[in-house]
This record gives sequence, structure tokens and C-alpha cells, in this order.
Amino acid sequence: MDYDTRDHTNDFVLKIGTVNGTGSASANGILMQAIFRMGVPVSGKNIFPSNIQGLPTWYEIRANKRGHTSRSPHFDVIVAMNPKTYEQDIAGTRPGGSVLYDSSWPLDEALLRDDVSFLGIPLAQMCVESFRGSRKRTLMKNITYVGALAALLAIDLDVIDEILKEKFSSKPHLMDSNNSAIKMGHDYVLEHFDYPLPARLERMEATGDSVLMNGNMAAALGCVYAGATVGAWYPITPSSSLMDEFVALCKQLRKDPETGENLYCVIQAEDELAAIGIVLGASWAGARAFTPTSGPGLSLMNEFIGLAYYAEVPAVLFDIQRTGPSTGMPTRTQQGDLFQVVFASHGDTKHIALFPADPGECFHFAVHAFDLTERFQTPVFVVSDLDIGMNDWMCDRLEWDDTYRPDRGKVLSAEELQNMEVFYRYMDVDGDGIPYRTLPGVDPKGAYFTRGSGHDRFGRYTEDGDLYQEVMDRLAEKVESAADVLPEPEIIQVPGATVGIVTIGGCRGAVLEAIAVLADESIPVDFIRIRGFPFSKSINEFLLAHEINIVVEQNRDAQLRRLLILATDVEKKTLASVLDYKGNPLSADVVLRGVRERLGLIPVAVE
Amino acid sequence: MDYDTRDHTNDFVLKIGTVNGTGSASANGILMQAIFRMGVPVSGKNIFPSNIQGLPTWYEIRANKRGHTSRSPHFDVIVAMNPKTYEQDIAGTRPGGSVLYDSSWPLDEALLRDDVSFLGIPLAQMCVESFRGSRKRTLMKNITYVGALAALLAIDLDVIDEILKEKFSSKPHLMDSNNSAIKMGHDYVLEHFDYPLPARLERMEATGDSVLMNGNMAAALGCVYAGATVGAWYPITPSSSLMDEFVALCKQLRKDPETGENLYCVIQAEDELAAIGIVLGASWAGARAFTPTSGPGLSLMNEFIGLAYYAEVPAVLFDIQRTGPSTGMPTRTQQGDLFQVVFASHGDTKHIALFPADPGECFHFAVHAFDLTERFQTPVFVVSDLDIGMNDWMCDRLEWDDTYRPDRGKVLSAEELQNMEVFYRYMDVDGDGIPYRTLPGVDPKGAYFTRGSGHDRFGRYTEDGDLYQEVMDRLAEKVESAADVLPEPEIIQVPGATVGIVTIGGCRGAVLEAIAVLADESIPVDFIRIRGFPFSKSINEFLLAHEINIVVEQNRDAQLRRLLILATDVEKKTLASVLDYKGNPLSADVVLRGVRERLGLIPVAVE
Amino acid sequence: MSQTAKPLVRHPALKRNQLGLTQRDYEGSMSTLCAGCGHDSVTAAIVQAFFELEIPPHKAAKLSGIGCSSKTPAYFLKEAHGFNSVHGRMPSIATGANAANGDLIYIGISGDGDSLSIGLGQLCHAIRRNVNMLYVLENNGVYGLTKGQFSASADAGTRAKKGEENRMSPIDPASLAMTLGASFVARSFSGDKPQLVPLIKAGLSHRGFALVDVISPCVTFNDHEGSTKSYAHTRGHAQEVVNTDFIPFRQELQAEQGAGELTAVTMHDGSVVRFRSVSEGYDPTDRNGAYHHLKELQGRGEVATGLLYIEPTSLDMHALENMVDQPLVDVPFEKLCPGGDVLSKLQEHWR
Amino acid sequence: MSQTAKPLVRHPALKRNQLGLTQRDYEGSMSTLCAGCGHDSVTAAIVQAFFELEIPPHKAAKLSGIGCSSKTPAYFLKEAHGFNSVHGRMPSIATGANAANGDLIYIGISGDGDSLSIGLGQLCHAIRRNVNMLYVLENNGVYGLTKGQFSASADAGTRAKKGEENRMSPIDPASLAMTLGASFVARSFSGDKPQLVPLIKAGLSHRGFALVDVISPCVTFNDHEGSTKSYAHTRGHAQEVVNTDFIPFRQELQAEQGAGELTAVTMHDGSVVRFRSVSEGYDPTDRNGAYHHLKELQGRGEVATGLLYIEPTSLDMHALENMVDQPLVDVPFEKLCPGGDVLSKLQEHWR
Ligand SMILES: Cc1ncc(C[n+]2csc(CCOP(=O)(O)OP(=O)(O)O)c2C)c(N)n1
Ligand SMILES: Cc1ncc(C[n+]2csc(CCOP(=O)(O)OP(=O)(O)O)c2C)c(N)n1
Ligand code: SF4
Ligand code: SF4
Ligand SMILES: [Mg+2]
Ligand SMILES: [Mg+2]
Repeated sequence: MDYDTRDHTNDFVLKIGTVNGTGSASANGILMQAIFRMGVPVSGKNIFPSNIQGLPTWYEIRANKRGHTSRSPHFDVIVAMNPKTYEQDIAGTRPGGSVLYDSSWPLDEALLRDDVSFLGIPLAQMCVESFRGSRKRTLMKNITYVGALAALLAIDLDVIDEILKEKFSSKPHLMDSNNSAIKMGHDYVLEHFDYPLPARLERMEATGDSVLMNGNMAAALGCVYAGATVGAWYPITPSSSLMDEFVALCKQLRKDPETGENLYCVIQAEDELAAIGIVLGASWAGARAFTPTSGPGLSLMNEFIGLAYYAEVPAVLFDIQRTGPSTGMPTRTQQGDLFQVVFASHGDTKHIALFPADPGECFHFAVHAFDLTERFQTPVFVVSDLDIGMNDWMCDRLEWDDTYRPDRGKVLSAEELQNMEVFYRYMDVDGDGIPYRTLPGVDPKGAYFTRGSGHDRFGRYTEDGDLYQEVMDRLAEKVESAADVLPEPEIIQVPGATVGIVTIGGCRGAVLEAIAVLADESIPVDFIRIRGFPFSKSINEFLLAHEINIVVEQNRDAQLRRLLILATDVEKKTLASVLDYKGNPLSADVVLRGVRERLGLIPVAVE
Repeated sequence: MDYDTRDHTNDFVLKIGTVNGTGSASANGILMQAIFRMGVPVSGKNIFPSNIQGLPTWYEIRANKRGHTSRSPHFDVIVAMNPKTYEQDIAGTRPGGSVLYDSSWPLDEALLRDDVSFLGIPLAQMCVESFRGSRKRTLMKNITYVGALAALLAIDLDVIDEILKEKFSSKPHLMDSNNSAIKMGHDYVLEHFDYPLPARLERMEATGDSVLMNGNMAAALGCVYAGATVGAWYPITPSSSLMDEFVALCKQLRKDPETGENLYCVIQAEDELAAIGIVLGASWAGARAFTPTSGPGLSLMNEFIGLAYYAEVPAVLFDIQRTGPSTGMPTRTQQGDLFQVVFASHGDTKHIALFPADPGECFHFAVHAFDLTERFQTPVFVVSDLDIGMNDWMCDRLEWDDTYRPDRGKVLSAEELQNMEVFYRYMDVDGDGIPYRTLPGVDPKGAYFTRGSGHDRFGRYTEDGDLYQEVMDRLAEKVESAADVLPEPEIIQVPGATVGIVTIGGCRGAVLEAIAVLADESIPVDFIRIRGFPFSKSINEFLLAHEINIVVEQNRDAQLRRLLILATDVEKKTLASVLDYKGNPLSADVVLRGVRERLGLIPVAVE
Repeated sequence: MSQTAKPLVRHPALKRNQLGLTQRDYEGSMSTLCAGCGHDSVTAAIVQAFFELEIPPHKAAKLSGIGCSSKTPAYFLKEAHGFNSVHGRMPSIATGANAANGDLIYIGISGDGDSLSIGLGQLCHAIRRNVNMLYVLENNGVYGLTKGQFSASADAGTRAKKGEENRMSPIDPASLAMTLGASFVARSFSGDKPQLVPLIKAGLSHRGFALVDVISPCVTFNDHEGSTKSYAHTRGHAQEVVNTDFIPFRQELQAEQGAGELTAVTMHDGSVVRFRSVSEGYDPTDRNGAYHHLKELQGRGEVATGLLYIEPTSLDMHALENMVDQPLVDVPFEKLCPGGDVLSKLQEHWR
Repeated sequence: MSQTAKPLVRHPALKRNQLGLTQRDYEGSMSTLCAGCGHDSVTAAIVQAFFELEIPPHKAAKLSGIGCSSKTPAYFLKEAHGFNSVHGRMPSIATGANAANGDLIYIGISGDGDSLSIGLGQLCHAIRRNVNMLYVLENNGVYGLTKGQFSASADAGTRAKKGEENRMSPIDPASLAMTLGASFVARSFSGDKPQLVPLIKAGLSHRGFALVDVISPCVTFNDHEGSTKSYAHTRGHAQEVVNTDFIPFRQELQAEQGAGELTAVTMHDGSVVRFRSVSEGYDPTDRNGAYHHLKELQGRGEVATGLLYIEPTSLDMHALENMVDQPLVDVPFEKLCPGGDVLSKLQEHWR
């Protein structure tokens, strides 16, 4: 796909290449925010190494008036701050694009391209002259390129000024240096280059009802609003920030007004086995508890997940997927845990999973997950990934219904217990496969013995095959029944479409952008995005209604496709795959190429 | 199915109900062995509790002249030694059968049935009179019922005598008491009852080329013969005896003749995470290493299994399945780990698995597993279960080809390394997806850095999506290619069959027996037993060649059927299921009922 | 409350506590352990301790891992919730339950395999967090339920029933706990109920993690000649270093009987632990001194028993985490959910 | 051997050892750690130790878990096999490799998160088995690679960069190891190469499990004011208790220089460890005494460094398991497979 014939106003990609540990994050944040406040749809993708200092790192900002904010590799403007990656960064610039680099040192002739304009600014030199201290100089270099870009991209200086004011309201002493750095970069552009660039901004009104969020922050907020009180975790990228955010929010919102004591308990466990154990213990005792983790942690939780399934203990798990298998690429994204999530642990198991597409859904699904886990008394997974969890997304403002009250499911009160003849933990009293549970300390009548070993409907230990099977069959029925109350798939249909594109999670944006392009070429395709497992009937109907369904997902083994094959009536051969598992957020290009190949519009590329 | 019209000579089931911890095992063993030595096909199923002393336990012996030795619940003769289970044991006796009980205490009238003959022998009383010490008396009670059964079932006393001689050659002082106990029981029958019973024995010549084995013993022997030197484990029923047997064999066969030092190292790890870690470390260093475990242990090994897959480290795992999920029923059997085994660990993974049907295959597949894991440099699972692993099976005598030499796969020697320009660990030199590996300490040129984090074909750390994908695609190809060298399925076809019965592992016997019954009713069905994953072409062909395939397996979620749906071209709707997951070894009855239901020969039973 | 109804149907002869409950009301279902198993004696001691402490059974929570020992929570306090979790991971379950509801009295039962092999990491970290619970380690030197393999507490030189020798040195939970900064460490013997009961009572009243390591012989797999965890060997080598007496809050101190200087430590709840050093100069409030003494006895092949160390004023997890006194499970949703207005305010910063 | 070729291309100025190797030959790839990270200094000390011990690089095996510290095996001994395994599980990998090939020199690198949280159980059991390896614990009190969370070795009262305080007491690997019966325990500081190098050399020569706990500051997340694992704080509070000097086998003892009584311990391989007690009356061969001393210093907020404890004659895993001297990987298949005749004989008993 080639954007280059198009007008690039409010439609461009800016890529900033720096060295990690040099504090460019805040500078890049200012740029994102400025574009956003100018009312232009925008997103930021952080492509960072699994390292703390000294390696290449990139931040990609996409501004798009149509609201397409999935990742795009068509870089209009490159800010090349890292000589180690000059070569690849310059090579990656689209024809007609611009490269802004630090001309304090000469640029190697060999790297020059005549289809790209090179804008050299002696950033280091300027900062050495204007600021003191090496750390300060490094930081200001970043702010200086922000100033330069403000001129080149026609960013409103007032907006930047406003952002800086908010940022440094607490530390005014930093205000001046930042201001002068901005001005320095801005003035330099005014003096030396034609500006603004073709890739430029123009005020719009498209972000008024939106906010900038990342998924981990939103999920943490969901946990707070759901009334979760116990969180247990073991640090692991890319899930760590979820708990960091939860703690930060709790410090702000969950202190006892009188005593200043905590109305929550977050435990940094010794490992993931302990983290999930703590969650099970807390849920069993009656709290809403959760743990965020990623692939390796999920693998370690397998045994406990099986216990929770069989003993019917609630638990909310956030799997912020990263590139696997094994340690894999911890700072790259993927959707490789789908199978592990829904079939975790040995023996016959099946687990409920929710698949958010963006931070907004991370918030709402987090809340929903706590209701589901208590209602169905089984672990519930919120399956996110690094792209959703850690990147900066533009989403609709979050709304909260103050009438919401937690669905605690079938928990018996002391009174209810007193009025009962006798209580049996695993009896299917209501015929819906969901038994009643009791909490410790409430009433002697509610006492029962929770165990992962064979038990009958009365909760008694058993080695009797029939009694064992009775419980197992009910469990299967119970989990399957959740399909009816899980979020329905997002479906967008157009007249005359015989092809369906099926996707999941963060692939949404890229797929919709691709579909828009196809629509422009008047190739109609329908869209469905799975949001929960077990699958609802509507998914089955959608698939059966299309001659061919192309499943777009980010893993090698077509795990979503596999699940669809197993859990719907669709015939295998009508399910095609478009797979991308290189670790970066999905881009519309990949989807388009894949879909065109599957539809025989172009020959299949041999990689 | 009803056997009762048939002649019961060499065709009956004997069930002995005792209290665990009372030492009946050796008595029952004598009976098994005696029947075997009389040339009659026989099997023994131990139905024991997850407890050490005081709970009910049963031993079921089936003698069958046709060689059908899968479990049968049609009990012709019951030895009721445990009052706690009198009721269910008597109720379980087939009409026309006999119940032998201890008449030292009167039998509750209410338990009497007129379609069953009750043979009371005052065993306790007789033993109190004849022996000293309570332990001795308890043990001799067991031997006394052996004597009684010898008369009732027409077991040759010489055979028993021979067995006792072998048994107590080392401790002659026990010989006398055992002899007199046998005689005591035998004489009592001669005096008081008509004998032998309709369920009786008659010498045959059907066991000459066979031996009595359990699968764990056979697998351990396979490890010894494959040249495995390092074993690591954490005790768990029903896998523990595999390592016990390995150690016992090594003490006998693996001592340095001069020094008496060990030519092996078995480490009882602190848990299963450590056990698999030890195996990976040992394999990486160049030893053949293995670990036996069961469901819960398998769940704990998930993370390390993913490392082995991605870093391409050999490892042999024996999963002796028990009833799951979670702790489940540790002393009951099941085939519930199929999914967990082949898709273990987060991210995109796929694992090679072998599925033995009996102890004989446990031996041969164990040897094969070590060749496969070194050849393909990926974990290989031998998937057995409690029934195969711990019960007493009659199998063909094991043969060993002395020309066998281990297939170490592509391991480079110092010489080969010296003659190489340069060595790269993950390069697909031969185009078969299998790279070359080197062992530590062999040569500096072979040095490389093994890691579970992203790496390229050179073995270098990478976060580059293309380089990452190259390795991942090769891994997929590599594991898939194993399908061609895995054991082919066992296929038995008959003219005119349009129905195929697909099964796996220990279900074999029951399925073949059911097929024999159907054949008698001239209902032709074909048989295929899967022996390895990934699936070979022949499996695909078999399935496609039948209008309907009925998959018989021992788990709730039809896990084998699921795998067939995912990994073959067969259409889902042509795959029916017969599932049994109550925890006992499969019996032909269950298969027959299921198959008849699927074929519409009888209405589907609603349980 | 259902208890109040009970006395009516009770046999009048049975002694009752203040709650009107008899010792029977603190029992559980029939034990399925081997006749003579040490664990059953520990169960009996626990029943007596709860009865005497007059704890409403349903206010306790029983937790365990997997093993013969871990089965025992089914055999006491039938009116309390129990959680028989997975092997070696009970400490994390206890930690979570404790975080959710700090008002319950937590008793965890584990074995030496469960605690010192697969569960070692979790045990150490529960100690470090000073989770408020009584942790009873029923220590028999073997894996009973899996038929007698050596555990990590098996002493060097001890022999298995089948004869082979353990050559690795044991992990001693008591000295390990003291090294890790445990706030309450005791050791006893299942065969010594008079010593065990007060220790269990003190452990239940201690606010923080109370470890009671109980030598509890496995009659089936580790009670033979040559075993150092047999009844005989333990009787011969157990060395009481401190004699402990526990006086629950509300019960007036009886006149001090017996000789020897007597020290008293007051617990959070006002109960008092009184102890008399049997072993010359042993001070259970001096961590390093106690540790040293312990190791010396060990060097002589003797097993120190009694209250080995106590730090009555330690801060438990709830204090360390600065949590509200009210159990989190009782905090109303309204206090937990900030509501819609706050949400919109928060989002102002996200633009 | 490829080394023999090397000297030709080497710069003549570079000092060579007996193998004709220069220090460079013991280096690895470029470090990607933060400038000033303590771990890089430890790497340098390891390089020097191997160079001075004249160990052929490929006869060593480098193992690690996950973390910044665990990355470092890539930065030394490029000619040795390395295994960067999973988080906290390196000890089991080392144990297995060791069982398979006891002839290699095993060096494991781990961090405080890797060793004391997720890996605590494996570390303790590797110590108990006395696996023959050098275990270097690069201890910075935080999880570096995941951006600075407290680890279990963070001292009570220490503050994170963002200011919040750790209130739990730390797990001290040295006293833990001594309690568990470790046969070699040392502690040092990444900033003290003269002390660190001989300790690493002694640890490499020790037959059995040698733990060297190295305070190795994290400049990015834990080198600030208020941290007790910073360069400044460590310099101020490190207390050398024994000064160690290592003389490899084959090198003649130099004349003893300096004052103070000097003790010498001879290792399995004939090498000699000489040490001078700096701290009054400290005897690193007396486990309980050493432990006591260690704890006393700790009580005073001081960190004992040097060779804390050594038991040169302990039995390692190979001895405990009664294994042949020949590495199992070198035993020919013919000696391992009993053959067909034996198989038929065996089966005679199965009828
Ligand atoms: C993950 C896992 N591994 C292994 C087992 C098997 N297992 C059950 S109990 C047990 C050991 C119990 O020993 P201990 O804790 O000392 O209890 P005891 O029976 O001696 O009282 C083992 C290994 C298991 N249940 N789960
Ligand atoms: C199973 C698992 N959980 C979590 C992680 C994430 N992780 C990587 S390194 C690390 C901690 C490292 O701390 P430490 O061992 O002290 O090493 P340092 O970086 O401080 O040198 C964690 C939690 C992981 N890689 N694997
Ligand atoms: S096996 Fe041992 S520990 Fe288990 S119940 Fe029997 S005596 Fe007790
Ligand atoms: S983060 Fe800390 S530990 Fe990691 S490399 Fe940087 S300084 Fe070292
Ligand atoms: Mg035990
Ligand atoms: Mg660290």
C-alpha cells in the first residue's frame, strides 16, 4: 500500500530513534500529547529493547485524520538520534520523507539518499553551549528536537507551552531550561529550513471525547473500580506496569480517610506460583483478587489454575502477552498464549477468557472479569498484550455507571445458611451447573473442605468414578454456559460480502484500516472480532454465513483459527489464516497483503 | 454384554477385596503367576486408594483363553475379605457367581443373594489357631485364601509350590508357614464344598512366549538399555515406581565392576521444576537423561518445556497419567493430559509424543524416545498411564537387538569442529530443519550461548522480527518432520468395513475385544491405534477412508479427537466419540455400548 | 449461632468451655491415617488447644498442602473452612486468605516434604512476610503418602526401611526459620502432648508467623531401627530447652508452681507465655544465643525442643503493609469504588 | 587446539599464562549493561581469576538464570559453553550438567531476585547436594532488569529510588548458606577486585558448592542516598573479617608477607587458600563461630566480607552419589547397555 500520492497533512508517521536510558520518553510524550491536543487522531508505539541502558530504542508516532492509528511502517519523518542505527533508520524513510539528525558530527556520505531530505541540526553542540551537566544536556537535546519538530510539523507552540506548564508546575526550575530548549530548536528550523514539511499538522476536532491511555493503566483502573482489594504479582515485562498503576491509584484513592491506612493489599510474591496462590487464597476468603503476568509466569501458574478450575475458586488473571516461546522477546508483542490460556493445566480443563482490543476494553473487561469469576466460580483470564498494555492509545473517554454493584455470584450469607437444612458445596441446586459457595468465618453451617483431589457433589473426598464424573460433567456445562454472558463479538457487515475477516485483540485497528482500503477498491468484506471464549452462538453464525473466513492473528500456529475449528461448526477448509508474529504491533500492510493473497488477488509471497 | 451363557473354564474374573496395608499383594501375585504358569492368558488390575493403610482395596484377576485381558466388571468369583465393602462386593457378583468370605464372623443375612453361592471359610479363626503374632496371622490369612482358591479354581498345587519355593528361596523360614497356610485353605475346600467351581482353570499353552510386566518396570528397563545415565524425578503416583525400578536395575546392572561405583546418577529433586531442569542440564552436557512424572508435575514443568523446545535441548519425559484435573484421583487412571503434553508451555510450541499401549511398547518406546529427542533436539514425551504403568500385564517376551547403537543425532565431534570454518548453533545446514549441536568441553570452536530469549540462526541474541521468525519457522518444520519416523499406527482392517474405531494407549485391549464381539455379530469395523504425534500420513488416510470414525479414549473432552480434528484433513462431523473417564481401566462393555450407540444400534443412554 | 443449640444434645458428662462447646465440637471426620501415625497425635493436640483457647471453630481456617500430614485438617474443627491445596504451596494460599480476612485464626498443616522440598521457597517467604498464622510442620523425615522416600529433613546417616542410607545433611526448619528472622519458632514431638499443647496455644496467640516443627513419626515407613525420626530415637534424643506454659487472656494466673527462674512474655492479645529454661542459660528471646545453643545440641546429636525463640512484638504482614484493621472482605464496595466523578477527573490528566 | 594458533596474532605486549593465553582470551562479547553497573566489575574479576588459574576456557561451563546479572556469562569466556536458562532455575541446570560431566568447571551467575525469590528453593537444594560449582550471586537489592523493584535481599528501612521504603527484613544468602551446611561461603564487593579475585579463584578450586555473595550495586535503580546496597553505603559498611590469598596448585608459595597469624587450607586439587583473620578471633573453619560473628556484625549494620566459611574436605554430589570418576558422558554405550542375554535372563523372573 502506498500513501505517498496522498496529502500528508494530518496523515504521517514520525519515527524517533534514540539510545535507551537517555530520557527521550518524556520528550516523545510531549509530541504525542501536542498532536492529540491539536485534535488530530494519534498513537505512539514504543519499540524498546530488553535492556536498561545503551541500546537502540524507537518511538513511532502516527497522526491520521481518518483515525487509523495502528502501526504503520511508512515513515515520513525520522528523527535519527542514534548513530548506531542511522543506516537502518535512513533506509527506512519513505521516498520523499525527511531525516532530522544531529549534525554536531558529520553524517557519513554513504548514508545519504537523494529521495530523502536531510535536516541537520547541531543538537549536541547547541546543548553543550546552552546547558550545564552531561545528564541535563542529554535530556535537553531531546526537548530541543521537540522544538525543531514543532516548527517542521507545524505544532502549535502554545499547546507545547501549556503541556510544559502542567508537566513542571511542581518543579518550576525545570520550566526555563525546557522552554529555552524548545525555542532553540524551533528557531533553528526557522532560520535554516523550509517549513513546515509536507507531513504537517492542522487543527482538527477529532479528539475531544478521547483520552490517551495504555492498556495496563486502564486495566489497573478497572481493578480499582471493580472493588478488587488483593493483588499479587511477580514482576515481568510487559505486565509489571499494570500493578505499578494499581498501586499508584490505590495510594491516591484507597486510603482510609481517617487513619491513612490501606484499603487494599498488594503483595509482590516470590514468584508466579506464589502470586496465583495468594490470589486463590484471597478469593477463597472472599476478596476480589487478581494477578497480572506474562507467558513465563502463566506457564508457572498451570498447576494452581487447574486447582482453581476443579475446586471452583475464583481468580482473575491478566495475561499481557509477549513474544514467546520461553523467555522469547520480552519487549515485543504477540498473541501466542491463546491455547495455553484456555486449556491451562493438566487433565480436562477449559477456561473463560476475555480479549480486549484496546485500553478502553481493558478497563471494562477487567471489571467484567471479576463479576464473571465470582459468578462462575472459575478462573477468568483477561488476555491483553504488550502493544495494548504498554503503548499509548487514543480511546473514548471512560464512562462509569455509579449504579454498578459487583455480582458476587452465589455466595451464601450467615442468614441464608441458618435457614438452610444443610449446605453442600458442589450441589447443582439450580440446575445451571453453578453451585453455592460460602466464605470462611461466616457461619459454622457453611464449613466445607476445599480440595483439588477427587470430590463428590457434597464436597466429600471420593474415589468413586460415578461421583467424580458427576462433578466433572457439571464443570464442563458450567464453563460452557458462560458463552451466553461474555461480551458479544464486534461485527461489521457490508452488503454483498461473502468473505469474513476474523480477528482478535489489538489486531482490530490494522484490520479495520485494511478493510477500509479494500472498500475503497470496492472489495466488500465483513468483519468480526472475537471478544470472549467460550465462543457465543453469533460467532458460529457469522462463520457459517461466509464462504471463506480469513483469520488474522499474531502467532505462528494460528491459535485462534484452531480454537474456532474446535469450538464452532465451521468447516476447517473455509478458514484461512493471515499470521504475523515478528513481534511488532500489526500494520494494515500485513493484513492487506495477506488478505489479497488468500483471495487470490496477488500471488502468495514466498519469504 | 453377557458372558454368563458361556463356559467359564479359563474364562472368568476373580475379584479380591481387602484392606490396604494388610499385605495381600503378594498373595494376589501368587494367584496371577500360577494362572500364568498354567498357560492361561491372565491380567491383574490393582484398584487401590490414595492412602497407606486401612482403606478398601481390590485386586481383579482376569483369566481368558481368548487372550482378552482388559478389565472386565463381570465378577465370577469374589473374595470378600473386607467387611466394609461386603455389600458392594456381593452386589457386584454376577448371577451364578460365588462369594468366598471369612466366616469367622457371621455374614449379615441382609447381604445374602440366592443367585450367588456363598462359601464361608473361617480364615481368621484358622490362622489364629495355626500362627503366632498378629502381623503373621494377617499375612497368612491371605495365603490361606490362595490355598482355598487353588482348590476352587483348580489351580495346580505344584505350580503354587514352585512359586513359593522361588519366592522364599532366600528366606526358608517363611516357607513352612506359607505351605501350611496353602494346605489349610485347600483342605478346607475339599472338606466343605463342591469344587472346582464352574469358573475354573485348565492347563493351556498360551503364555509360553510371554512375561508378566508392568509398564513402569518396562519403561525403566528401556531407559537402561537406551543408555540413559541421568534420571531426575520427584515422587508422584503413579510414576514413582518407574524410577524405583530404574534404580533397582542400575544397582544390578550399572555398577563399575572394579570399583562398584555408579555408572548412573539418579537425583530425587526438590520438585518437578528442578527435576526437568536437571534433565535439561544433563542433556545439554551430553548425557541421555529423563524424568518420570504425572499430571501435577507436568503442569509444573511447563516453563522449562518451553525452554527446551525453543533452545532445542533434548529431554525425555514419561507422563504416567492419572485422573485429573488438579490432584484429582491419584490412584485412578485416565488419558487426560494429551493436550497438555503436545502443547505444553506458553507461546507457539508443539511437542513429539509417543503413546504406548502396554508394557512391551513402554520398553521399546522408551528406547525410541531417546533417539528421537537427540535426533530432533526437542523434548519427547512417552505418554503412559496408571493402568499401563502399575498394573500387571501379560506381554510378549522383550527382544533386544545387540547391534543397536544410540542415534545421537547431529552432535559435532572435536575433529569435525576443527575441520569446520565456523560453527553456528541454529543454522539449517542440511535443509531438514535440524541444526548441529555441540557439547561443552569438547572444543573451543563449538562454544555457543544457549538461551530461551530471542536468537537468530547464528545463536546470537536478537530482537529482530525476521531473524526471530526464521528460527521459529524452522522449529515448526522440524517437529512436523518427526511424523515420518514415529511409530506407525497399528491398523487392523477387515473386508467391507465402513466404520473405523480410532483409539490410543491402553484402550487397545478393550477395543479389540469389543471389535471381536462385533465381528461375532458380523458387524465389520476397522481398527487404528495412534502411536505417535505429530500424526503420520497413514492416520490421515485411514480416517478419510471411513465414513465414520469412532474415537475411543479415556478423558472427558475428547482430547484425541480434538487433535485429529486439528492435525488431519478429516471432517469433524465424521469423528464420533466414545469417552470413559471414571478412572478405571477401560472395559469392552463400555466400548461396545458406546459404539452401538454411535452406530444407532441401540438408543443413547442418558446417564 | 448453631453452637448455642448444641449443648442440649451433648452428653452432660463432657466438659464444656465458655462457649458451651465440648472437645468433640473441635474434632473432625475420622482419620484415615495408619494406626499409630504421629500425625494423629498432633491432630489431638490441636483439638485440645482450640478447645482450651475457646475459639469458635468457624472463626478458624485450616490450610494444608499435599501429604499424609496435609490430610489432617479434615480430622479437626469440622465447623471451620478447610483448604487442602496443592503440594508445597499452602503458604501462598494462607498469605492470600490472610490478606483478605485478617480476623480469622489461620492454622496451616504441612509435612517435611511439603515444606522443605517443593515448598521451601514459599515457607521461607511466608516467614519473611511474618504472615499471621500457626504453621505446624509434621516432620517425619520421609514422604509418607508416596511410600517412604527420604525427605530433606532426613538426617545424614539415617537408613530407609529398605536399608539404603541418606548421605545428605538435613534441612532443619527451626534453625532455618531463626536465620530467616522468624518471630516464633518452637519444636516438639507428637508423643509429648503436655509440651505440644501449650506450644500450639502460644503459636495460635502469637501475632505473626509461628512455626512449630513437630517430630511426628511415620510408623509405616520411618519408625524402624536406624531411623533418626522414629519414636524410640526421638524419645532418646529430644532435649527440652525451655518448658512452656500458656495462659490465655482472661484466665487469672495460677500460683507459680515448681522451681527454676520463670520468665513471662505477654502476647498481643494479652495472653501470657511463661517459660522456664530447662537447658542452662537458654534465653528464647535472644535470637543469636538461641540459635547457637540449638546448633550445639545438634552437634551432639540432640534435638532441642520447646519454645526455641519468640519475638512477641514483631510486626506481622498486616502491620508491614499498613492495612486497615477491618478485614478487607468486610469493607463495603462504596468505600472501594471511587465512582464516576473521580473517573472523569482522573482522565483530565490523560489528555 | 585453537589457542595454540592464537599467540601469533596477539599483541606481544599482552601478558600470557602457561597456556599461552592472554586475559583477552578469557573475555566475552561487549557488555550491554548500564555504564557503572557493579556486575561488569564482577565479570572483570572472573576474567582475571580464570586467566590466573590458567583454565582452558572451553573446559568451563557458564550457567545463569534471568536478570541483568544473568546476562553476564555472555561477557566472559567466549570459548566456553553458556546456558542462560530460565528465571531462578539455574541451580537445577547446573546440577544436571554436573551429573552428566563432572570434569567441567561450573560457574553459575545469578542475581538476588533470581536466587532469593523465585530461585530460593533451588539454591538451597543445590547447597544441600553440595553440587561442585562456583555460584556467584550478584547482589544489588533490586530487580534490575525489571526496573528496580525490591528484591528479598533489600534491607529493612532501605528506600527505593521513588522513595518508598522496604519494611521486610532481608534474606542474607551467606548466613542462609551456612545454616544449610554450605561448604564454602564468601562475601565480597564488586568494587573490591583485590578481595574478589582470590575468593573467586578459591571458589573455583573448592570441590563442592562455593557461594560468593557479591554486593554489586545497580547504578540505575539502587545507588541513591538511602539505599543500603549503593557503592557509598557498601564502602562505608563492608567489614573484611578474613583476608584471603589463593595459591593455585603448582605455584610455589611466596615468602609470607605482612603481619597477623596466617592460616593455610589445602584444597582437593592441592591448591592452597591462605587467610589472615582481620576481625579479632574469626575462624572461617568453625561454622557456628563464624555464623555467630557474622550475625553480630549484621546487628551492628556491618557487612562481613571475605572468606566467611570453608570446609575443604566436604563430600560433593559426585562423592555422595558414589559416581565413577569418569564423566558419565564419556562412558561408552557398551558399558551402559546390558545386552540381549541379560534381558532374557531378567525376564526369567517375570514368569
Ligand atoms: C506437584 C506434586 N508433586 C508430587 C506429588 C506427590 N506427593 C504427594 S504427597 C508427597 C510428599 C508428602 O510428604 P510430606 O509432606 O512429608 O507428608 P507426609 O506424607 O510425610 O506426612 C508427594 C511427593 C503431588 N501431590 N504433587
Ligand atoms: C518466570 C519469570 N518471571 C519473571 C521474569 C521477569 N524477570 C526478569 S529478570 C527478573 C529479576 C531479576 O532480578 P535479579 O535476579 O536481582 O537480577 P538483576 O537484574 O538485579 O541483576 C525478573 C523478575 C522472568 N524472566 N521469568
Ligand atoms: S504412611 Fe506414615 S505418615 Fe502416612 S499415615 Fe501412615 S504412618 Fe502416617
Ligand atoms: S539496571 Fe542496574 S543491574 Fe541492570 S545493568 Fe543497569 S545498573 Fe546493572
Ligand atoms: Mg513427611
Ligand atoms: Mg538484583
